[in-house]
Amino acid sequence: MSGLTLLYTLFAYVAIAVFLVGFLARIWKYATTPSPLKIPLTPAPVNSVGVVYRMVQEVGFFKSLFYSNRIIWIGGYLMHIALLITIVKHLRFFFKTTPAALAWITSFEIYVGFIFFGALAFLFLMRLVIDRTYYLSLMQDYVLLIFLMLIAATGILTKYYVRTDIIKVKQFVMGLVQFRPEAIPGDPIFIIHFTLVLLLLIYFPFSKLMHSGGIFFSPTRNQVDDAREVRHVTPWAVKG
Amino acid sequence: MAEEITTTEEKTVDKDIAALLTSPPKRAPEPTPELTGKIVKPKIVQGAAAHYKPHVAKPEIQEKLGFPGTLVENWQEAAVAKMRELLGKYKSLQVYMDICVRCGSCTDKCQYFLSTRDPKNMPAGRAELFRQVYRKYFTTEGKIFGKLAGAVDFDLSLLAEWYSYFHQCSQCRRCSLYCPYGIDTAEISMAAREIMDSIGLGQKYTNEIIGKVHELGNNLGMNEAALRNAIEFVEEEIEEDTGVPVKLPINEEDAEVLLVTPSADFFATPHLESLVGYAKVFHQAGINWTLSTTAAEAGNFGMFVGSYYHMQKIASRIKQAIEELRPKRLVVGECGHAWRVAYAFWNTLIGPFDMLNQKYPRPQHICEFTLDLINRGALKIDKSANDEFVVTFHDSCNVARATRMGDKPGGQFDIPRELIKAVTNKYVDMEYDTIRERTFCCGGGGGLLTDELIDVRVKGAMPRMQALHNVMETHGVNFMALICAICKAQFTKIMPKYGIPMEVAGGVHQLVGRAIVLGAKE
Amino acid sequence: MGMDRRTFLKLGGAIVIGSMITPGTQYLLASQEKKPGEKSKTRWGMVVDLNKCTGCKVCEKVCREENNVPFYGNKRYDAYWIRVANIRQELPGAPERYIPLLCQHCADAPCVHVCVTKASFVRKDGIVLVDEHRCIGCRYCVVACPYRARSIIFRNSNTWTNKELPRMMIGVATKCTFCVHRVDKGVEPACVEKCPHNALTFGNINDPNSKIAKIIAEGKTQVLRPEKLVRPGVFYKGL
Amino acid sequence: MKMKAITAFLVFLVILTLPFLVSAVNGDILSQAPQPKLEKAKAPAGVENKCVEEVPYMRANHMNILKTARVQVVRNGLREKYKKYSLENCFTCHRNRAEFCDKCHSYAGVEPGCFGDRGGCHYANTKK
Repeated sequence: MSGLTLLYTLFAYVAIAVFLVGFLARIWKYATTPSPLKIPLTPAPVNSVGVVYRMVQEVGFFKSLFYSNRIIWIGGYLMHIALLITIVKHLRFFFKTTPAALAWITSFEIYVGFIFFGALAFLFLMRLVIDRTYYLSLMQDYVLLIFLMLIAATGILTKYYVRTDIIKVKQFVMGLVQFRPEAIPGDPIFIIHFTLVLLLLIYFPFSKLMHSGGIFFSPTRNQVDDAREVRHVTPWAVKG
Repeated sequence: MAEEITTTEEKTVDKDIAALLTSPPKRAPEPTPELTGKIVKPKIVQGAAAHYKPHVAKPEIQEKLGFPGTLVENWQEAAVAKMRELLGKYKSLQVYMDICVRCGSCTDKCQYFLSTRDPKNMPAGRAELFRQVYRKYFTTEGKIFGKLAGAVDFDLSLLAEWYSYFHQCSQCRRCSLYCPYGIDTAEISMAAREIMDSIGLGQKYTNEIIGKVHELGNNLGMNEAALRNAIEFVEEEIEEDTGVPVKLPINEEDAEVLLVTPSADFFATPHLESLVGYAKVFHQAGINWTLSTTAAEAGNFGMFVGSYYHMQKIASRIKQAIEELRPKRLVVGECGHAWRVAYAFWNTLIGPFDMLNQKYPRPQHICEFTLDLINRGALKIDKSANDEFVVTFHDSCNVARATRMGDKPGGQFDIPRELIKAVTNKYVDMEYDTIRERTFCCGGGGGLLTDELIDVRVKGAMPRMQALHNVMETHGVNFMALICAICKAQFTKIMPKYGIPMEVAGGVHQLVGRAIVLGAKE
Repeated sequence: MGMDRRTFLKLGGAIVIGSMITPGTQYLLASQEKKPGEKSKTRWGMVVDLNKCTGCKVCEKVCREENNVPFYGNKRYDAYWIRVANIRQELPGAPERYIPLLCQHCADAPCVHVCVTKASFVRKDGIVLVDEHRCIGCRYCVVACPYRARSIIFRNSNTWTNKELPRMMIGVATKCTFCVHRVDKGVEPACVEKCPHNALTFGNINDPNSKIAKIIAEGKTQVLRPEKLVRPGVFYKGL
Repeated sequence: MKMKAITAFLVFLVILTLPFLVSAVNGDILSQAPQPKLEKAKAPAGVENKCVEEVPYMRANHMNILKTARVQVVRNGLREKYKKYSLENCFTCHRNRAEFCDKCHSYAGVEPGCFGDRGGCHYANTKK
């Protein structure tokens, strides 16, 4: 095993561990922090089926953002959809045999990486152009966008221009998944891509990217509007 | 040399504390925003609203509520400790601290930003004041990168900004509606106010009123005798007007209905007209009802300061009244935040209401109650009594975005409208973006209904005034029906400044009261 | 005519740089396709002598065999690259007449004009082709062609007589290519070669010394539907 | 309340560790990764027993080469120039599509465009 392989195997496990533990710790915190009062944003669904439908609309279509700001919605939605397809596509590196559904999705994607990159650049531009978001933006907002753009750019390079032998990539990744280290492909572009992804994984639980898990715990969206019918009881709030 | 420097530093700090703890200087009122016909997204002007702040509560007010009288010595540690406590107690706060991505969706939605143009009045900008402290003391990111990552020391200048800007939020939740994650700035400003209270920096208006409620049972601070006087006066008025002796029973045991209504209804105009309306409804429907001196206040300012303890303590008076008077039903009068507390929180705070009649919603809004009577034909209505009015309806923020009426989502919009249409002939809605769940706050909610914040209130009312002005021009609207005591107080004060007569604002039950035909039932 | 690796990589490099904007621009690079208004030395064309045609339909058969044109025996699906039509006689007793119809390889081909994906194109030497890798089967070209020369492949084909060429698969438009694989090798199209009556003549119209140019120069040839102004490359004698 | 929190936590746990879990369930944690077999038939007499480019280069870039050759032949008629890179030429050595192409392609989850979605336009010469 070469030094590079050893380094990256360790790096990958550290990054994955930080990501998993950090993400799940946040989720655990969100899930266990009590919400003493009913604060759904009405008009809210009156049963849990309705809540699921509301969450699907929010998570799947960014409904609130759509009614709020159409331009940011276009950029944000394109970016997220492209990201989702990209992640789903990358799953084929993680399963020994590629599931048929995955192969099907992979077969009809057209230049998703470019859409992803373009949407990120658009969002970056919007941050600078609108004076209100320019005022709000912090360093980490720009850093994350640039980070994702770099990941997209290197990914596009490996796919369309400086081809990487993906069989080797898959062997390497399968080795990681099965705790049986394999040699890392020596392609510089791939190594940059991989490094950036691992760094992103490490930063993930400490960043605003936690909105991916957090949105499911937003009380104004996930609560049922049944305050009059069902008594909402939280241990610290209702003694006895 | 070193000593000299220390003294100068101490002096500035002293000055800051002094500036923070003194009430704002008297200023000439700022010019009223012009109504241009459209609500536009303004360019930001930094610090444009920094000089607004409410009076600081005096030590005796603070201590009565169990808060420190003045800013405590180690306020910074105390504030961070309180923040830690609240983060552990409220899921909303913990989640909302983490998940804002600063997308900018909310930035042009707050009425205070639209009129003051101060970026710290953008919902995310306001929450940023809180997040800066959160990042500094609670996140790895903030601990490592500090200022670069937007983590700021909780120092006096930041505290001053907290005090100023968290008292320019009416907790109307309009931002939450438009946020892709539902981040509710009301929750954040409640937490901020609770933290400020816990270190001895309270707002005079709200805290004084909470003290009055604890002491006398209502926001206006009327004792029982004054209350009985006011009610007798109302009875006389009604008899003079109509010749029918309509009674407003007080503290009657075993009545069918206990009506809990904001105390402004006993005293202020146009609130009084709504009380007349309630009385006529009960009288004509022949329902045995009562008011209570124990629960003479539906409002609950404990919500504004985010204090669960005070909210529960205030609400417990209702429970006490129910136990004393043993009514079968509980009805809440026209008040926005009171209805939110009643609808969404009472069941948790003072429930369960096992002793009430389970056939009816517990509690029930007076609009639900009246509309139900009208639909069942229990009231005789003469719509033409309101023919002089072209009516529009202002959805109160708390009712619209935090509660429901009836069984279906959106009943809080439809039921008052149906009620208005049942008692008037001419009804017009305001612009799409300013009604129903998209409604703008009146500008005076959330504890801002105080004279020293008049400039904030005038500016905050701008979007609503704009929409109202437009329908007045196009449809000749001359009556805006309200179901909130704060809205009524705010609009009657603010509208003259925009050149709209104060008589345009009035309660929904004011219209109902005018339209009811009193007398023997057929 | 081989190409060493260096040249290949150079070419690849050019493609990479060119397609930095988006992959796919490689189609437009180093193109041998004909630009509008361009004059070229070679323009392949055909003369059909109707006086010699007996309607034996040998051309149809050899075309199918040469180009794997599918034949299912179902009128709705069958594809034709060349089709021998029977001309209806108005005078009773007049002799039977036949006319072989094929893609006219127009200089201003309307099928190329309407193609959404740029799958249809005109080569520099005048041959109109369909890039079946790009064709999405939208059928605009089928509608646009004034000569009804195009067919859609409605079913996967089992016909695979000439293994040198790909099998035809569902969902593309096809038509006569003048047997481009043969022409590129310097051989005449299969139908021309196999016609038992020598009714078909193939050659370079732009070369005044070629046989075909001389026939056309005689002035006895006509094009089909000249009012369409598409400048066909197929001429008919004795029409 | 507690149950809800645990459920939510478990859902996220499962989603995030799905690749590891699937591998574990498949029971091949310790097994060797499937080595795609690049079975190569003996070249016909007279043909050099060597691929048109270096093997590692071909592994990463064969699709680009095939596509470039395709475009140049179909659209530009450079039939002779690109004969070396034609699919037909590949089939002279790599006769078995299932062993040569499909093994890697299905492992990587990529459908080859040559035979793929239209069902096999160019898949004849592999038959022995």
